[in-house]
Amino acid sequence: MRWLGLALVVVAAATLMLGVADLPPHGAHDAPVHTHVGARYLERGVAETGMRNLVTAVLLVYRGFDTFLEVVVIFSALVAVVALPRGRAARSRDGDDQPPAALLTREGPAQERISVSPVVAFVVQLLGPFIAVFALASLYRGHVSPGGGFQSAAIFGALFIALALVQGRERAARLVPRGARVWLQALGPLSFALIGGVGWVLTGAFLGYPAEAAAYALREAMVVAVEIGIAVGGAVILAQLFMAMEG
Amino acid sequence: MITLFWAAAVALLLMAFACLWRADVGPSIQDRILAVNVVGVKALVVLALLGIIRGHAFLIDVALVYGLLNFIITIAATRLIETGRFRSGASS
Amino acid sequence: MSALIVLQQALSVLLVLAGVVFLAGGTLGLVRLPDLYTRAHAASKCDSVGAGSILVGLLFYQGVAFDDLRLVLLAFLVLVSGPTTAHALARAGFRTGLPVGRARGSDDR
Amino acid sequence: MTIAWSQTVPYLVVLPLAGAALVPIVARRDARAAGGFTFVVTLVTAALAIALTVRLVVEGPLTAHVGGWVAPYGIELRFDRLGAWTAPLAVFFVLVVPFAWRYLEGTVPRDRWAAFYALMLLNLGGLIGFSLTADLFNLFLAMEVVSLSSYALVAVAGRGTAAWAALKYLLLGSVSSLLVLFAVALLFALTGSLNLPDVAARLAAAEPSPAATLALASLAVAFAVKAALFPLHVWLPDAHAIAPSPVSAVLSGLVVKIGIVGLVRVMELAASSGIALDLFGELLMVLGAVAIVMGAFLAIFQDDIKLMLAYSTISNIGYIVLGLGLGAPFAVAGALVHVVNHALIKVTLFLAAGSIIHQTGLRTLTDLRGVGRTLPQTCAAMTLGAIAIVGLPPTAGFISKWYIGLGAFSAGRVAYGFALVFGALFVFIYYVRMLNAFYFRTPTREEVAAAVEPPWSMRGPVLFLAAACVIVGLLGGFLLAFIMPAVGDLLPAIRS
Amino acid sequence: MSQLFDALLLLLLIATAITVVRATDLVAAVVKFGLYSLMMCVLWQHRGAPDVAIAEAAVGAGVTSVLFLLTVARTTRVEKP
Amino acid sequence: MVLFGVDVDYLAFVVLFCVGLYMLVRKSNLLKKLLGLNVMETAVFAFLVTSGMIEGADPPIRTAGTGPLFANPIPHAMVLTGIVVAVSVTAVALALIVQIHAHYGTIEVDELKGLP
Amino acid sequence: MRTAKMSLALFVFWCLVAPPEGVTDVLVGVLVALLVGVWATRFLWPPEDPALSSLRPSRLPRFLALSVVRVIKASLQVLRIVFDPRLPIAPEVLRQQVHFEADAARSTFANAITITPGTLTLEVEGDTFVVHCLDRALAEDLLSGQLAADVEALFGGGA
Repeated sequence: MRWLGLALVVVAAATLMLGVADLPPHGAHDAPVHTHVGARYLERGVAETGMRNLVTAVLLVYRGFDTFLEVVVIFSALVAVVALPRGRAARSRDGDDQPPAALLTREGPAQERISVSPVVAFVVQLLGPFIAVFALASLYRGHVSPGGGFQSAAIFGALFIALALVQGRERAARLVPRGARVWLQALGPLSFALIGGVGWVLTGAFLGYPAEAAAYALREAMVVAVEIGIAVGGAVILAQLFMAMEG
Repeated sequence: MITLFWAAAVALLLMAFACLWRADVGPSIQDRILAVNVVGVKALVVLALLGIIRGHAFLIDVALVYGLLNFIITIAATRLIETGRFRSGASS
Repeated sequence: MSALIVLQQALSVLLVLAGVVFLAGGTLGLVRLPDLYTRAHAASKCDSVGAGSILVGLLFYQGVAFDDLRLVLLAFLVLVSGPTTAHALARAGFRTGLPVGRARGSDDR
Repeated sequence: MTIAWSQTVPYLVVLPLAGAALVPIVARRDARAAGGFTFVVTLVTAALAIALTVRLVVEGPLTAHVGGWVAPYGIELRFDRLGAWTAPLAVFFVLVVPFAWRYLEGTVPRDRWAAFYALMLLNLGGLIGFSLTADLFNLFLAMEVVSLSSYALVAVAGRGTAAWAALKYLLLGSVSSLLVLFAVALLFALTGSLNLPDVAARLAAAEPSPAATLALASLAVAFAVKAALFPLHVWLPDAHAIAPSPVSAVLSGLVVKIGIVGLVRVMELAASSGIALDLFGELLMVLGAVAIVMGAFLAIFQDDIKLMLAYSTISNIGYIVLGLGLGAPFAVAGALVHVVNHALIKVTLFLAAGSIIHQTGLRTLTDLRGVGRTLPQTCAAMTLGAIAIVGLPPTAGFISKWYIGLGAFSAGRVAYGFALVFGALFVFIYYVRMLNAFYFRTPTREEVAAAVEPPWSMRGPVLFLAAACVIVGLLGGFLLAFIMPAVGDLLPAIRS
Repeated sequence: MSQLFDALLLLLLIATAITVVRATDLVAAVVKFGLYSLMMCVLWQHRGAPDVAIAEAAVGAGVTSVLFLLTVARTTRVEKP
Repeated sequence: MVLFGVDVDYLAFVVLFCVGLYMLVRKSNLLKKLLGLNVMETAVFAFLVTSGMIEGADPPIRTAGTGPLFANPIPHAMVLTGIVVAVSVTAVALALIVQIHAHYGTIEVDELKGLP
Repeated sequence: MRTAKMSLALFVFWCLVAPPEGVTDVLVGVLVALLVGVWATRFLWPPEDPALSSLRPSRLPRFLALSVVRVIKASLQVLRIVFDPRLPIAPEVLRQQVHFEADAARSTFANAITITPGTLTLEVEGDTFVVHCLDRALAEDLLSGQLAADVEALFGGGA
C-alpha cells in the first residue's frame, strides 16, 4: 500500500511533466493566452468598466457570475461549519492530557486565566484602527490599485482574529452583533442577487451594468454596493468561522 | 541601482535558507516560529524591493498586508502556546 | 543630474547595504546563538534595524515621492511588530518553562 | 418591457442560492419556517425550470449571457436539451424537502435545521449551475458549491462516524476538484479562453497536443471520482449510507450525476475539438461493466438497506458509463435517459427506506423482517422502486437499460451486453432478498410490529414518486425522443 | 539577476514545502505552511499579480493558518510517525 | 525561464504539486493530508498565474506609468477566486477533523481504519 | 477629544495608503477616519482604560529618535557578538520594578526594553518586568533607570 502511494506520486509527476512540457512557452507576449480574451479586457476594460484595476473589472463586471458563486462558496463553508455538531467542548478544554507542569505551578490548571501579554495587547490595540482604515482603503481603492472586496474582507477577518486573541472572544464578538449576524453573513450573495436583479431590469441581462455615459453614477453605485456586500459579508463569515473553530 | 536591489533581494533569499534551516531543526517550537517570523520579515523587505524595482507604489500595499499577517500569525501561535491550548507534549 | 539626487542615491545605496548587513547579522545570530532567548535578541534587533534601513533606503531612491511614504509606514510596522513578536515568543518560552542559559531546550521535534 | 426568456436562465441558479442565504434569517424565529421557505424556493425554481423546458421545446436552446457580455468574453449559461435535466432535478428537490420536514424531527437537532435547509438549497443551486454553465471556471465553482454542501450534508446528523465518512468524501472530492482546476488552467494556457465551445473551436484550430489530452484526461478522472465510477468509488458507500435519508436520496440520485454531466461535457469538448478518445471510450466501457457487476455483487452482502442502496448506485453509474462508452446512438440515449430514471428510482428508494427507518428506528434487513405488513404503503413504494431498478418492463428502469443493452448488442459488444444481464441478475437477487425479508418473514422486533405509516408529508412524496416510476416507465418514449437530438452531438467523440 | 532571484525563490518555495512535510510537530508544520503561503505571495508579487498576492497573504496565509492552528489546539499536536 | 531545456517554472510547479500529493497520500495524519491538499492547490494556482504572465510586463492595473505590456488579468481573477474556495474547503475539513478527534480520539488514518 | 485626535491620525494614515485624487476621495477619507476613530475610542479602548490619554505627542519625536538610536546601538552590539567566533555572551534574567500609571506606558516600556541594547522583555507582571539580557554589562540603560525616565517623560504620568 505504501508503494502504491509512492508510485502514484511518481506517475503523477511524469504525467504532469509530459503534459506541461508541451505547453506554449510562457512569458512570451504572443502566446495564445495573451492574444484572445485577456487582450480584449486589457484593451477595452478601462473604457467599458471604468476600473483601472482590470482584475477587479474581471471579477466584478466581466465574470461577475463567478464571483457570485465564489461568495456562495464561502457562505456555504460557514453554513457547513455551523451545521456540524459542536465538538465536545468540555473535553477539548481540560481533556485527558495534563497541562504542562510549568503552568500548574504558576497559574494553576485554569488555563484560560493566563492573561495576554500587555505588550502584545497594546500593540494590537494600537494597530487595530489603522488596520481597519487600511482595509477600508483597500476596499475603496479596489478599482485603481490592488485590493478590493475580498482582500478587504480578509484583512478585516485578520483584524478580528487578532482582536479576539488579545481581548477575548466575548469582546471581539461584540463587533459582530448577534442579531445582525444572520443578515450580514448573507450580504454577499444577497447583494449580488439584488444588484443582478437591478441590472436585469435595467439592461435585460442578469448582472448587467448600464453602459451609457449618463448612467455613470448609477453604475458606480451598483459596483460599490456589490463590493461592500462582498467585503462585509466575507469579513463576517471569516469572523464567524474563526469563532466556530475556536470552540 | 536596480542591480543592487536585485542583489539585495537575492542575498535576502539566501539568508532565508539559513533561517529555514533553523525552522527545521528547532529545537523548541518557539524557535521555529521565531525563524519563520524572521523569514517573513526578510520576505517583506523583498516585497518592498520588488515594488520599487517594478516602480509602482501600489505594490507596496502587498508588503503592508504581508507584514500585518506575519505579525498576526505569530501572535496567534504564541497565544495558543502560552495558554497551553496545544496538548500532548507542550514544549518544556 | 543634480548633486541632490546623487546624494540621495548614495544614501539609498548606503542604507540598503547596511540593511543587508544587519539582516545578515540577524540571520547569523538565529543560526549560531544557543537558545531561544538569545536568538530572539538577534531577531528582534537586527531584523528591525535591517528591514527599517532598507525600507528607508528605498524611500530615498529617486527622491521622496508622496506615494512612497507608505514605506515609512512599513518601516514603522516592522519596528513595532519585531520586538513585540520577539517578546511574545520569549514570554511563551518562559511561561512553558524553557530554560534560560547556555543549556539547550529539550528537543521536541 | 417584454421579458426575454433566455435572460431568466441565470435565475435558475440565483434563486436557490439567494434563497439559501435567506434561510438562516427566516429560521430565526422558528426553525420550522425554514422548511416552508425552502419548499417555496424549490417550488419556484422548479416552475421556472419547467417553463424554460417548455420554451426549449418550442423555440430551441436558450442562451443567457450573464452581464450582457457575449460568449468568449463573458459567462454563458445554456439551457439546451442536456441542460433541461435541471427541471427534473428541481422537481426532485420539491419532493425531498417536504419529506425532510418531519424526518428531521428526532434525527437532526433543531438548531441545525436552518443549516440543513440552507445546504439543500445550496446543493440545488450548485447542481443547476453545474448543468447549465458553458464556462469552464464557472463549472469548477458550481462543482465546489455542490461538493461543499454535500460534504456538510453527510455530516449534518451524525457525530464522529459521519464526520469521518464526510472527510473521506471531502479529501477525494477535493482532489477531483483540484484536477478540474488544473485542467481548466491547462486549457486556458492552451487557448486563452474559458468558454467551452470557444475552447473547443480553438483546440480544433490548433495542432493536436498532449497537453490538451492531459487536460481532458484529468477532467475525466476528476468527474469519474465525482460519479463514483468503480475503482474511485471508495468514498460513496459510507457517505451515502450514513447521511440522513433525504440527503442520501439527493446525494445518490442527483449529486453523483454531476460526474456524469461532467463526463458528457468532456465528450462534447472532445467531439468538437477533434481530439480522438478511442481509448477513453474503451476504458469507460470496461470500467462501467466492472462497476455494474461489482456494485451489484457487493450489494448482495449488505444487511443495511441504505448501504445496499448505496452499492446499487455504484452499479447504476456503471450502466450509465457503459452506455456513454459504447457510443452507439441507442446506448448513449439510453444512458442519458437512465440519468433521469435512476435519479427518480433512487430518490424513491431512499425516501421509502428513510420512511421505514424513521418509523421503526431499524435499518438492517434482519431487523426489518415483516415490515411489509405494518407499513404496507411505504413498502409498496419500495417494491415498485425495486422493480424499477431491476428494470422490469412497465417501470422507469426498463426502457433505459433496454436501450443500453440494445446499443451493446448492436455495436457488436456482446460481452458488455452480458455484463449488463449479469448485473441485472445480481440486482434481482438482492432486491428479492429484500422483498423476501419485508413480506414473507414474520417480524422479530417489536419496533416493526408496532410501526405505523409515516405522516403524510413523508408518505405523499414517496407514493407520488413510486407512481412516477410507473408513469415515466410507460411514457419512456417521450424522454427518449426528447434527448435523441442531443445525442448526435456527442457521438463523434467516441467513434471518430 | 531577475532570473537568479526567480530560481532561488522557487527553490525556497520547494524547500519550505519539504520542511512542512518533514515536521512532526503539527504546530510547526502549520506555521511553516503559513510561511509557504507567504512565499507564494512573494512569487506572485514577482509575477505581477499584486491582487493575488494580497489575497494569498491575507486569506491563504493568515486566515487558513489560524484556522489550522485552532484545529491543532483542539485535536492533537504530535503527528504519530 | 528555461534552464537546460527544461522550463524551470513549470518544473517547480510539478515538484510542488508532487510534494503536496506525497503528503496527501503517504502521511497518515489527517491534518498533514489537508496541508498537502493545500500545497497542491497553491501549486496549481502558481501554474495558473505563471501561464498568464508576460516577461517584463506590468500588473494589470492601468494607472499612470504602467504599460505597454500587461499581465493577463483572467488568471489573477481565477486564482483570487480559487484561494477563497480553498479556504472554504479547508475550513469545512478542519471542522470535520475536530469532530473526528472528539469522537475517536485520534486523527491518524492508520488508527481510524481499525475503529468502528 | 480623544476621538478627534485619533480621527486626525487615521485621516493622515488614510491619505498615505489611499492618496486622494479628488474631493470625493477626501470626503470618504474623512468619513472613514471619523467612523473608525469613534469605533476605536469608544469600543476598542474603552474610556476607563487610560491607554493613550496621557501621551504627550510633543515629546514623541524625541522618544522615537532615542528609540531609533537605541535600536541601532543594540543591533550593532548583536552584530559584534554574532560575528565574533567566540560568541561572547553570558545570558541572565533580571527583575526590575518600575511603576507606571498607564497600560500604554508599561507596554511602551516593555517594548523599549526589548529594543534597547542587550535586553529582552520576558514577562510583565504588574510593575515587575522580567528581563533577559545577553550580558549584564550591556544592560546599563535599563539598570541606570534612564530608559524608565524617558518613557515617563513621554507619558507624563509616571510615578
